[in-house]
Amino acid sequence: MISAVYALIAIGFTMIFGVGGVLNLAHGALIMLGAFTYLAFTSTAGALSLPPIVGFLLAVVVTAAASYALYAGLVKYIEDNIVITFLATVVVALLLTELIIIQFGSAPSQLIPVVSGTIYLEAVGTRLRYVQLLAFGVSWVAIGALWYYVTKTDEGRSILATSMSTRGAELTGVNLQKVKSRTWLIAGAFAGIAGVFIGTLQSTSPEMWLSPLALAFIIVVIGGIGSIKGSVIAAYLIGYLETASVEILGPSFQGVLSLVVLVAILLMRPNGLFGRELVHE
Amino acid sequence: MSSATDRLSTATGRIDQSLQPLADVYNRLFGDYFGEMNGLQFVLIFGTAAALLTAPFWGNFGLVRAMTVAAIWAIFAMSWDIQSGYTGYISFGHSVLSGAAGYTTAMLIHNVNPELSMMITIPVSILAALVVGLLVALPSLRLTGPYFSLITFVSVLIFYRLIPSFSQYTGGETGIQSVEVFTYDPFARYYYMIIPMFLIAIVLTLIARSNIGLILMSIRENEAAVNAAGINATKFKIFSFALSSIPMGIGGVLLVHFGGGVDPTTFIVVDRSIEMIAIAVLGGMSSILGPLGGAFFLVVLRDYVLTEIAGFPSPIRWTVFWGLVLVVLVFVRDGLFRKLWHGLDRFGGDRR
Amino acid sequence: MTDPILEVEDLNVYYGKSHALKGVSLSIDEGEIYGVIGPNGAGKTTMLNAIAGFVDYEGAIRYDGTDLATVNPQQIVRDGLIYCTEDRDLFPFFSVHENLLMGAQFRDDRGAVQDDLDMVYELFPRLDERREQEAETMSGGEQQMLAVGRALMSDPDVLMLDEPTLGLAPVIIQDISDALERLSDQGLTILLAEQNSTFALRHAERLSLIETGEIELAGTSEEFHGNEYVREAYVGVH
Amino acid sequence: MGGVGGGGGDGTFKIGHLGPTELQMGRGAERSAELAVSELNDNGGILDRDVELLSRDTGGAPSEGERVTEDLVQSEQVDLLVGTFVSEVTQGIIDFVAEMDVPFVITGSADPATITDNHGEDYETYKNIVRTGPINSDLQAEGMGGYASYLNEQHGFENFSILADDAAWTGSFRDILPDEIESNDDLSVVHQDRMSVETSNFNPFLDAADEADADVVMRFIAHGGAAAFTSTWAQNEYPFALEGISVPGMSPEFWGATEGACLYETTSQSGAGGVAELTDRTKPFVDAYEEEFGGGDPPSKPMYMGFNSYDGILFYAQAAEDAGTADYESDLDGIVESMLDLEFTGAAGEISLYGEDADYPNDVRETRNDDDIISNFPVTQWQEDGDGGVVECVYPEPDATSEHVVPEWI
Amino acid sequence: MSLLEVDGLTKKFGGLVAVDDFSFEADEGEIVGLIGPNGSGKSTVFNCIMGRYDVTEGSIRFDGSDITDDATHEVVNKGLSRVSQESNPIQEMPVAGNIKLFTLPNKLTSFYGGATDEEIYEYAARIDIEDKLHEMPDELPHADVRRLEIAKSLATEPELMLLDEPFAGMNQAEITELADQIEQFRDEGMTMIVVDHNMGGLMELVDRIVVLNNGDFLAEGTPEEIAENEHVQEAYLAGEGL
Ligand SMILES: Nc1ncnc2c1ncn2[C@@H]1O[C@H](COP(=O)(O)OP(=O)(O)OP(=O)(O)O)[C@@H](O)[C@H]1O
Ligand SMILES: Nc1ncnc2c1ncn2[C@@H]1O[C@H](COP(=O)(O)OP(=O)(O)OP(=O)(O)O)[C@@H](O)[C@H]1O
Ligand SMILES: [Mg+2]
Ligand SMILES: [Mg+2]
Repeated sequence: MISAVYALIAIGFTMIFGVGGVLNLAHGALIMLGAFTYLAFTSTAGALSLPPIVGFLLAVVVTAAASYALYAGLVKYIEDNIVITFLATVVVALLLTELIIIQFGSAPSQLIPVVSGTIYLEAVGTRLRYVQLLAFGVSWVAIGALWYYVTKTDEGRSILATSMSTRGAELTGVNLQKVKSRTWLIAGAFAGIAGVFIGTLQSTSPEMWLSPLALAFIIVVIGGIGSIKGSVIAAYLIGYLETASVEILGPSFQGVLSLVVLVAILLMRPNGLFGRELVHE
Repeated sequence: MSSATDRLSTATGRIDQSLQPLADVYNRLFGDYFGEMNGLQFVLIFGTAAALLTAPFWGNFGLVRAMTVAAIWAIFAMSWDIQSGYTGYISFGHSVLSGAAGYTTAMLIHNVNPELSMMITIPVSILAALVVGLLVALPSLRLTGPYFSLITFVSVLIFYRLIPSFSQYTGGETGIQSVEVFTYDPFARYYYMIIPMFLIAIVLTLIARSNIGLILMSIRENEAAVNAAGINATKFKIFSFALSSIPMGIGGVLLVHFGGGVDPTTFIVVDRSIEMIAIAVLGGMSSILGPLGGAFFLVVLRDYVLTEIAGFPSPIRWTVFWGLVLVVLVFVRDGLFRKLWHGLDRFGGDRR
Repeated sequence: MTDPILEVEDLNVYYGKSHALKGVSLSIDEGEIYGVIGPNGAGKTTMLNAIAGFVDYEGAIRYDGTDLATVNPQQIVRDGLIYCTEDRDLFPFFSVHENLLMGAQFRDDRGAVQDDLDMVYELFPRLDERREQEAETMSGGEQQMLAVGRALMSDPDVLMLDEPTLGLAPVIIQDISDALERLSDQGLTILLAEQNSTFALRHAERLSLIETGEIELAGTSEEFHGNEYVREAYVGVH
Repeated sequence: MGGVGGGGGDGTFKIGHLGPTELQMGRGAERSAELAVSELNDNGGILDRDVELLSRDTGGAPSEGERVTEDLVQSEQVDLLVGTFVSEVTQGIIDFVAEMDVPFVITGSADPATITDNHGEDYETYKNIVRTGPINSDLQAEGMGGYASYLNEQHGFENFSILADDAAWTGSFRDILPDEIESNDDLSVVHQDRMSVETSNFNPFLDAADEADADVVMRFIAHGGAAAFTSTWAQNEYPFALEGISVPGMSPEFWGATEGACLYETTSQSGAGGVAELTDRTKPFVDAYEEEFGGGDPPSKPMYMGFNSYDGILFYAQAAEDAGTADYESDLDGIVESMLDLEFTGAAGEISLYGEDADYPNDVRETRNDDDIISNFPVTQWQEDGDGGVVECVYPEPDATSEHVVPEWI
Repeated sequence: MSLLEVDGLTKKFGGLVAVDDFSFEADEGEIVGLIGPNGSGKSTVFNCIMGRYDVTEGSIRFDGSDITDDATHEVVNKGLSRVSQESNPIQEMPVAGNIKLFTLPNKLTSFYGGATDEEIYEYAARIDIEDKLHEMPDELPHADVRRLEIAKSLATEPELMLLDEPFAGMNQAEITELADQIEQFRDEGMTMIVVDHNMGGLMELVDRIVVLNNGDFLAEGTPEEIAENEHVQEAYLAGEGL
């Protein structure tokens, strides 16, 4: 279920990497920003206490805007140097963490679910909150829409094209600035959606950016950089492996098995499951 | 503007001229191995070295402690640099190497024999770093670009997650704290760290300036060309990782005897790897001495200037710290110390 | 004669200290094939790059009456000035077909796009055979065909070709020759930069010879054919 | 460098306080230490010396903890160290502190190994280090066993599940608690599991407990996931009570942070969240805290480490007065002896230390009621209060401010 | 025994057969031309020889030893080198550094080996770029970048050099000059295989031409024979050539 949200995160991350060659390590921070924006707008203790659905939309908008601002205000000037960009975005994430601590304190919070309620699934013996279903649904709709956009429309195809050759894109009349801005906006919106759901289903704290980011990184590389299909499949694969390793090896090995499997996959397919072959054999 | 710099450089040029004879002596003796320098650069290098070697005689406790820590981080950053900075295969996993050394020392003492002498634990630990380095390098180096970075990153996660799984040997997240420190005397301790650092700096600079350095850099720029030159790029990539593992191991050993123990947050977590990268990049990647300078700059800033001098409370301190780092990254992208070096080159007079 | 469709006036380009183009001027009329020849490093590519807005320059470049200095590159493309570069600049991981579609990505006339697609596939049957192959894996010559094909997909009014024959087999050069003549007859203006002087002289009505950033000679193709120096240095005596 | 250590008869008496002051727990402790110091100064200081508090943030990280500790000892030459919440930090500095002989009163971490591995092995070296609270987690586990019997008496709960962080501090609860619970024949532990500290999805664990028919889940959790744990439980209305220890759940602001999902959950915490009058000192202390800090940044109550830091400082002050010296360099034995002899009433309860030959030398003693059940281990519960929630002390009975309530959905 | 023997070479990319059971050899001291339409597999053959691609089937022998499965650097160290279709100098190093790299030994311990400045000058002089030793590659005109590629290749002291489209992007005068230099290499004892589409330049240079079409052997002979070969005319030359 939550794998869909992970896929959403990974896709946002991979799009930015694909198009600009930017390893945006602030992606996790944007997710955190989404969660905290939602918290600020909806928290019953806060000044606004807006209805959740409004808070959700606002959080998505704010995160998308922040993502754009990050691009236009910083990344644009340094994106030609991949190591600098990578470090600068980590630093942005760390800065944001401190600012959030200053503003909200470091204790974790729990978000009001966008929808409340729960059902009991007799067959599988588990309980499911409506918000989990919603997260699943919204993520899939967003992924589907994006997939259609980039593969079936010229405008969307330009995004992929730009990722392969900037000069080529210019030669075919693509407005680079617009494509990049749009990519960052989309990635930001995805991070906003993911932030609200991660914040609801897990918790909202100034440390919440790291693990989704690490996960996105892993998913993207396993799936193959730049591949939407790869990200989705890898997200589910990881989700499955995490659960399986708990069952097979016990909780203290959680995550280790999946990592080992992932390493094995990478060694067999050095460009991820659906990555572009960069070296031909 | 330009006339102002002109005037400045006439002045500095004159100073430079007067120092040139000294620098020339050096250039004649060692220039072939370490590269030549002008008078101002000579002063920078040897002045700094002298300042570092005498720090306990002019620094206070907080500063000297910060510099002690910086010396260890300088070793890490330089080691990272000879591998990642030179070959362009950016490793996110170097904390595993120092961690391997630190953990080996601690686990030998904790699980094997608490009385084990350092004569045994130290070489074994460095060897362990080398072995782990090869273990990581052999499979990872089949991958390129971000795929390589990721797999090294994953190696950190694997080690990190295995530690609690074997907590009876590793001490879990509290680690093992029963390691003997070299000394608690803050001054003597400084020399335990700074002397190995200097030796490593010299050796790595020598290597970086030799053909080996040229080949590693060529791998970064164009690996296919290296193969086409009849040079086995893979062999050299693995070699650079091994070359990096050994000083990482030394640094790890120093760190474990500095704090008197190991634990995952001090040694393994990926933040440590990222710090190494930040230090190296800030100082100036692929220059060995740049990362060294970067370590002193960042660690002293973090552990001394922002805390003891400025006295900021912690969130403010980190905000200022990261803010400064960001500014340096964006505006001095080639690294602070490379900038300084080239600046001195410009302001120095004409050579010869 | 109408007004020139593309005018270059006193164009200067600097790469750092080196002065790559030194006051080049030329004007191209609608519907003609204009050739630019010259040795390596003369500045042909630099000139085309300047027109396409890829390098900074001094001087004026006017396309269809408007000064291009104020127009951004993608608008230049939309206005019908299409550039097929020496480096090809394909989308390496797109298939042949997707590359061609990208050439037409800003066009709204779906029907005409389809016609152009058919035209390109007919011109280069090899591309037709390899519709789904990724551009990056094509051979050097195949990529060159694809680059020319993609440029044609943009429905150009003016087509700038930088060394279109580079790496192509004589048979294919023959095909391209025919195609250029045909398109030119249909009213397309072509600016052709070539090392292959034989090819340029065969097609261009007027030419300029650039050497070390300066126009050494300009004239009709007859004048060029008659010129001793050109014959010796560029056509070769066979 | 040399001449380390204050402890001379003159100058101010410096106390170094260590804690993760970014966290509510650490901030509460820091503030409580301030209160203790001003109380001391109001009453003439320690041995007639003015008292000064130097508080340092450990960031919860051993390396940072070591740095600030060295600074406090070597550079500031403090006369006393108090604090440390995270066990890693405590262990990271303990050898250094032992070497330097400066008295160190642990007030946060409850790991028994801190005592057994050090004092237990080499008392002489570590004798300058004591813990005045909380009781170590071996004893806490025993206390939890008593609480389980209490729940059985009250509500007839029989089946227990134990879910613990996969971390060192929960060791006692994993190893000792099951036997403690099952030592009552009516009770059984039907499910037990460890949760990696990176766990963020708790459904599988709760499902398993549910499947095992647990009436009570005792969870031992210290990281940020606690909020998620709580809301997963509450929103899905899992049919069992939520007990045990939740460190984030001790925050007086937890109700807001979980949007009320913490209703009915309990946690054990020394000081009982400041809601019960454990001793005569409790109320004045909590009032003073609230007056000084209640309106500002959270926490609005001292939290457990606050109680312990406050008590720890006053405890040491009393011991120094008794010994007539705070000069640890020349008379450490005297100071230690007087600490071991001291019977002290703190805000969190009665404090006295185990002696050298005990299982836990220098560690705080548990207090027991007439049935030999550990009683200085209060449990608090979030209960309804109009629209909001309120912390009530529900156990042990003599201190309770309210009855233990079962979730209404059970 | 020929210096290079390619026997039954087949290379498939997925379903696509790029080279199909192709055999040819080059004798010591020869200059062989390899021509064929675009996409006929010429570069692929070179890539197989150089160990850049794994060979699907067939064998490649050089100087008597089997190099079919050798890695690129091993092939180079046996005395083969290639000037590839695309230039890829290291942009961060000047011309001299680029050449020097190609003289370094493949040893981890050779800290200070490699060519001296004089030797580097010699390599550059053989192809006339000795005045450009201190320039950076991106400051060079195209033809000089191509020359640098050749200089690098020379610096490995090959016995056999593969040249992929050396004349591309050069004008007539430059082609003539380069052809002369290549002749010179042969006089110094080097064997060469040249791929190019510029028939003018190629025909004069080579002793023998092998023609590939769709990965298959099509014809072989002296330049004159090839120019007159009907099949070659139809598939490739289209009236060009002599
Ligand atoms: N990016 C650059 N930086 C510095 N110099 C450059 C750059 N690009 C081109 N030059 C120089 O400018 C001059 C003109 O180059 P240009 O590529 O325009 O020549 P050309 O006539 O197209 O040659 P060719 O036939 O080889 O393509 C050459 O001397 C070249 O070295
Ligand atoms: N990696 C690859 N994957 C799939 N097909 C490939 C790959 N590399 C080459 N090909 C195909 O194999 C065929 C032979 O390519 P090759 O590059 O050898 O041709 P060539 O003879 O050198 O042509 P040119 O003269 O145009 O350079 C071409 O049709 C090409 O599209
Ligand atoms: Mg050109
Ligand atoms: Mg080819």
